[in-house]
Amino acid sequence: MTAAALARSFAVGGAARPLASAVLGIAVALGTAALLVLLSGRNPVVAYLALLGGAVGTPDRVAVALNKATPYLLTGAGVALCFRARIVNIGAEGQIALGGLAATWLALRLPQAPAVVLPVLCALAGAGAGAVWGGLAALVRLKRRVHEVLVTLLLNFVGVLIVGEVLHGELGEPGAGFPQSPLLPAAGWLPRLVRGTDLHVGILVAVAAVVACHLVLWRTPFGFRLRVLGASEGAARYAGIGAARATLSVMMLAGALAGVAGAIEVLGVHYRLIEGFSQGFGFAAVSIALIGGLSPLGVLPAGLFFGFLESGALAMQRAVGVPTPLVSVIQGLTMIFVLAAMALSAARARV
Amino acid sequence: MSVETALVELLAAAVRIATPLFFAALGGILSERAGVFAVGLEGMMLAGAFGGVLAGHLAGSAAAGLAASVAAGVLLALLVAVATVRFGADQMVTGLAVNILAVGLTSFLLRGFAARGEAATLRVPVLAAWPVPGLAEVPVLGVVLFRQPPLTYAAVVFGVLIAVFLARTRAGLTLRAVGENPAAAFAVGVEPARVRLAAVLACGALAGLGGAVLSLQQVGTFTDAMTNGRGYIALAAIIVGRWLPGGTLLGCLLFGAADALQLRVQSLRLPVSSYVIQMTPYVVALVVLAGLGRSARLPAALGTPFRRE
Amino acid sequence: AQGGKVAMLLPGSINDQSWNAAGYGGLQKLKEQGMETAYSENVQAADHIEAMKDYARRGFSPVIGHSGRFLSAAQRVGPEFEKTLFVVGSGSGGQGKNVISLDLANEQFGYLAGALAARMSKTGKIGAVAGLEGLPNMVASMGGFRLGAKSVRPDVEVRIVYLQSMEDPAAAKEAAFSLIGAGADVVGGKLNAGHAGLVQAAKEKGVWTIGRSFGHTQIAPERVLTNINEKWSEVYATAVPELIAGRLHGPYIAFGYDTRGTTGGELRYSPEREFNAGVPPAVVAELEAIKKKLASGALRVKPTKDDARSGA
Amino acid sequence: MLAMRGIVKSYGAVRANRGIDLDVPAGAIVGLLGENGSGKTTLMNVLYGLVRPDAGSATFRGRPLPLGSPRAALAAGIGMIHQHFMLVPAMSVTENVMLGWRAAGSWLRAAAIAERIVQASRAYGLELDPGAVVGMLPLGLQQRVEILKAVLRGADLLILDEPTSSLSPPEVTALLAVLRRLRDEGRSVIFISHKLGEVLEVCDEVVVLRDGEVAGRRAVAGASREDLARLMVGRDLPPPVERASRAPGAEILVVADLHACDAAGVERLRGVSFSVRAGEIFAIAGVDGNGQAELAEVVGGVAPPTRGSVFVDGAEIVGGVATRLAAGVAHVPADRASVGLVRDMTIADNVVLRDVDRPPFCRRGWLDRDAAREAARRGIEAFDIRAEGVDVPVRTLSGGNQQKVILARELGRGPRVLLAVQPTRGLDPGATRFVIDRVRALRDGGAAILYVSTELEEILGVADRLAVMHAGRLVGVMRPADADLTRLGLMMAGALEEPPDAAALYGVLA
Ligand SMILES: Nc1ncnc2c1ncn2[C@@H]1O[C@H](COP(=O)(O)OP(=O)(O)OP(=O)(O)O)[C@@H](O)[C@H]1O
Ligand SMILES: Nc1ncnc2c1ncn2[C@@H]1O[C@H](COP(=O)(O)OP(=O)(O)OP(=O)(O)O)[C@@H](O)[C@H]1O
Ligand SMILES: [Mg+2]
Ligand SMILES: [Mg+2]
Repeated sequence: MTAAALARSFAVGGAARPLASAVLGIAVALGTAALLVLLSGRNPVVAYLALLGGAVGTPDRVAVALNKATPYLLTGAGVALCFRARIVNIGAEGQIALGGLAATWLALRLPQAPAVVLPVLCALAGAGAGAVWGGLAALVRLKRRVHEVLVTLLLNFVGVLIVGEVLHGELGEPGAGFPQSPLLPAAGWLPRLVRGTDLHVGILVAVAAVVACHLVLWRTPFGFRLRVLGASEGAARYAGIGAARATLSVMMLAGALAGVAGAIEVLGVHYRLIEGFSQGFGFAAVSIALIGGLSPLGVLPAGLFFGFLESGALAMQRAVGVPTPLVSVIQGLTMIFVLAAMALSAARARV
Repeated sequence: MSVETALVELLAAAVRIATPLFFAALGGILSERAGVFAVGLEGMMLAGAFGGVLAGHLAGSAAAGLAASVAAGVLLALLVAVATVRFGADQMVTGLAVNILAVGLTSFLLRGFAARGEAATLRVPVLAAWPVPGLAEVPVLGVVLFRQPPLTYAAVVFGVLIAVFLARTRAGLTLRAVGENPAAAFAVGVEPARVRLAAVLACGALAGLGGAVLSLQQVGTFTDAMTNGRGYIALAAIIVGRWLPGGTLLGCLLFGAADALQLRVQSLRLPVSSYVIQMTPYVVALVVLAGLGRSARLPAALGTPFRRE
Repeated sequence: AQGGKVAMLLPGSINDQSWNAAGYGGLQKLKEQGMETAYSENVQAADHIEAMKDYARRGFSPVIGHSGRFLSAAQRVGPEFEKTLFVVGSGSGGQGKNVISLDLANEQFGYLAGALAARMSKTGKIGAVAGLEGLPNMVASMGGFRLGAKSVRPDVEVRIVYLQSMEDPAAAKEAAFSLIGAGADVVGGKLNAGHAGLVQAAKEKGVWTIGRSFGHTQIAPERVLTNINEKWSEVYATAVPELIAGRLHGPYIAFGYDTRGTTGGELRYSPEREFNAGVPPAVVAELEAIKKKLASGALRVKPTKDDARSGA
Repeated sequence: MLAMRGIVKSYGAVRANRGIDLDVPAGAIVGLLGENGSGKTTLMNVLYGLVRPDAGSATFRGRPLPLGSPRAALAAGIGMIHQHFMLVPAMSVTENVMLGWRAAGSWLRAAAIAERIVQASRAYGLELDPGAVVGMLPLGLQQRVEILKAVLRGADLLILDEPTSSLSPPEVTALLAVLRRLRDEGRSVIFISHKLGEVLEVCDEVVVLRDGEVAGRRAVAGASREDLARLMVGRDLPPPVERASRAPGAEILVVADLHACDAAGVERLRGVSFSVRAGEIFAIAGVDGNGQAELAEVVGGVAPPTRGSVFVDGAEIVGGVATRLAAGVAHVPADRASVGLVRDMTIADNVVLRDVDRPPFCRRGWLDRDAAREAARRGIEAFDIRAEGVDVPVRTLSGGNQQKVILARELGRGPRVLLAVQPTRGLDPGATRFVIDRVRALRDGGAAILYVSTELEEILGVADRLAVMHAGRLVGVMRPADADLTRLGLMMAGALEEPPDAAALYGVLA
């Protein structure tokens, strides 16, 4: 069933067009940025070769990109489900923060726990904390009718400050040069997937979550309800769909996914909680969900693309020495041009 | 220090913090009421802040700085408008992308223009306060309202103009209709794309001025990413104010007051860390809004591209 | 001149006239010494490890993380690249042989600044704006500031406000206004790009301030008493060759008035002068005396978290 | 006055217009007829500029009319009343009228325009509160806004695309009078309607479309309903199925003292009690907006009552839509566009909209899409829905075909109770006949049917017992045989009230 659907989603007829336009968009973006690279006194060809090499040049680089993509996939899939139900959830940043916090707290509490169990427990703790934070936003939305954009945005700030506070206090490593927790017990670290690289099992979790979200959205009554809710409030009421329950569920689900992402960042990348570790993931999740067409399977290419682009661009910056701001320029331009090209081709396809 | 002076101080601070937010929010109101998410406010503000300092520095005049702030905001808005209105790219992602782009581009250009890739600093004199003769001497209100630098007065003027424009003119009605139901507007002879283009450009101009408040009026220099999330706060203020200039002004002031309060509460030596106290503005905003419990309705076509058959 | 390749990771933008600019200045110094250099700005937490590894793999050594926040990553990466030296500017420790923290004796400069501020205050109230409460170097700087102020004038009121971001000049200005509004007539602090806002506030309100670079003096020549000029260029220029040569050993090396090679930092108004002309000679002399005590080890400043607390 | 030539418009594989010529003389009312999906709306949208044709041209008053721009059409003097209302729900009536209208002034003269709306609405018998928010108005009133908006602006050629679908008989009469007045002033009108009576009454000639082509054109004088119907369908309509008379059975649906408020807190139901028996069609007549739609919503569980109860088969049902569905209550809602359908979802999705939790559409927690498609295919077959397949979004269907999707879903459920609000709105005569036959068959199978319509003729034809609703209450209950049009008209206008006794309400009319 899934294989069939997957195949269909990527079938030549379905994916060739958006793929072609995405490539076109990327080309235009890189072309534009090349002028700036040139201005900065570097050779754009050399720079872009370095970008490519930095993205996929060695197994190690691929591992870096996949690790980067992991939180994007998890949060993107959750946000996509929310947006499907027309709930504009921009709260992934705070949910990641608290997910990482909960995972850290548990790992430091259970230093004796065995290696297989501890990461799982910590990820569950992360999921729980993220779900609570997402659910809190949903409750304020539902009970007090404050718009979810506002609630999730404000809760992001609060979530990040909570991390600051616990690192200042209880969970902070005494004497550390930066607000951070002590190193977590090694039993809590995520196992590596490929020896010799940093690739951890997080990417498997992320891909599994994406596929699960796909099934939930397209193959379950719950997903159907989300889609109806997003498409027409009046019809949802008429179909007997409880907006409150669906909103709460999907926000908690997305929160849980973000929480897991936070736990994975802590357990797989940093091995400790660090102030600011969640920065920027919330908006990245929104971008990836939307570029992925609000379809979890669409999040897969979008999230991976972001992971590879980012790791490639940073590697390029380091290798060729183009000014760091150009990394942001390339990212921003790529997003805009890819979107525009894809939207244009979609419009053409419709006519 | 007396309670009264403390209060005056607090209100004056609230006005200062609110001013850049309000400019950006006004722009956001125009854009969103025409149906285009104003997620790019942050980037447009930053562009405005940068353009203002750069031109102010090169031309040596505040007027040139302000004009360049507007131009820079409009330029970025043009990118948003073309991508979203002409091509139908997703508005939210375009906005986020523009914000990323603005950070990189301003930083890159600053070095390019000022120092060939090295660390650079541009400095311009800040816009001085213009006390309103007579009114400035009124106790309390005089300090809070009538001893302001020019852009603060301008913000108020723009607020009134935009409120009137939206409520009382046919063009304003058209703009609102495009944000609610572009098909219906199209059916009475309106070109939704043109309206949206104009609204987004106006948004860029106002957000650019918001950036100018930061760089030209408050700090007198440009530093990388100096808007620091104010564009997002402005977006929040718009929702608080339900897409009305008056309400949005209150939203900005609420946030300004909470932030000003936070700074002052830190001086009280409470038994909590600054991290907790820094939550004040956000928690206050949440609690106040939850207390009011009034729902906000987005313009119905916000975020939806209009394509004719 | 010597060979070698050195890379630096910076947490913010080299344009900040402050922390990152100072670190970048160090890199420039090493370049002048003939080393090949590379750097990345605005390195986010998620990229710390990756960036360090990348430079290490490409043969850079030392790889400098210019902020305590890079210590964690350096400790992670260090064991994997034993031949590479990882230097953490303003870190608080090391690991093995190849992860070393260089730091400034922030408490000493903070102490001097506090003493200066207390002496220059007419109202008996002084203030400071900073970020990242609780961080060791913040505790050192701000705690030192408070202790220094109290040491010369026990009744002085010292208010400290912490901001969420050290890079936000407008917010810093507002924070300074809040201190000035509460009566402070000298405002110091420790911010990055935000510091310019602090100086701007002092300029507008006509109170004294203490900057972090000569750039701040230029903003308000009349109002800047002096700058806590962190001489990271000297620190790196002195320490890095020594480290490479194996003459200097970690894990933690702090530079202050009591160390050889460089004092790590200094109070300096401009290249020509130490203090604003408005600082009375008596105060200058008093500060000089403190400096001597610091240099001789007769005075050891040991601020606690509570000394650096927010509020009065 | 108007000459359209060779208009072609395709949507993908669907050829909505395949080379249509249309002429409209000055001072004439031309009826445009055709089955659902035959291309009427498309043709008019092309004329008005909303839709760009693939080929074809038009001249208006001797000058070429650029197609593809409403602005150009408006400037040339063409106005249009849209089948799918072009209104801004969040705005007031006045704002909707002022939108895009130069006469409203650059500085809006809202008070003056409101005054004009009041006057015009009186003059045309289409009373409206200019300050009301359009989205809060019932469809019938929204239709008045749509009409007023176009009429106030004045046009040399006025296009009306099913303008009467939600109007009551007096409103229709008033509207037709307006059209005649326009004609007498030398203006032209294109009038689209499935109600052949209206067409015969007001049109000078009719043009019939079939499958995107002109199937015929004839003068109305001397034509009969049957003639027109034959022209449209291409064959004679079968005679309606007559029922074998039968005594009403047990009480199935009982409604007791129902009260309800709308979103704005205005009380729309003010104590409604009645019952519907097995094998009975209980019809409710009334001007739209008197609480009929709300009644169906409350009984259907979509909106909560503020007081009162609903019983099915003797058991009170409390709770939302789910409980009604479980009790076998089907519901064809008043608003197909924003309630009855999810326009952006596929036909298959819409057919299972209210049953995704149940087999065969849901098995062991998973959706069975093939089962949904199968059900949709059956619906398309049974209701003759013109669509490219079951996977196209409902939004691409013509208005009448959208309505059929709802009917396929709700009637296909085999309900015990059917709440049908304007079920034949927008359906062509053939489809209307079919639907009524299906409803009757349901009734004959023992279901209880609550049938709401603004159209008296239909009500009299279908009802076993009928009631008039006014201002949230039933103001009269009678057998169709006893109904007298004047009396009904007075009741609908609220000028006459014959408080029904319990026997009438509970279905034992002598
Ligand atoms: N990834 C997707 N993107 C968009 N729509 C999807 C997607 N997956 C499923 N759908 C919806 O489901 C319909 C097709 O699903 P699919 O053909 O996979 O169902 P199915 O035939 O029941 O599957 P299976 O063959 O596995 O039983 C589409 O028309 C669409 O409405
Ligand atoms: N936007 C669209 N996309 C795809 N197909 C469309 C679209 N609009 C109309 N169609 C198709 O064009 C055909 C003609 O539709 P049109 O709305 O003109 O019919 P109509 O005669 O007005 O029908 P009705 O009496 O039901 O209103 C239909 O088959 C319809 O499905
Ligand atoms: Mg039609
Ligand atoms: Mg199948």
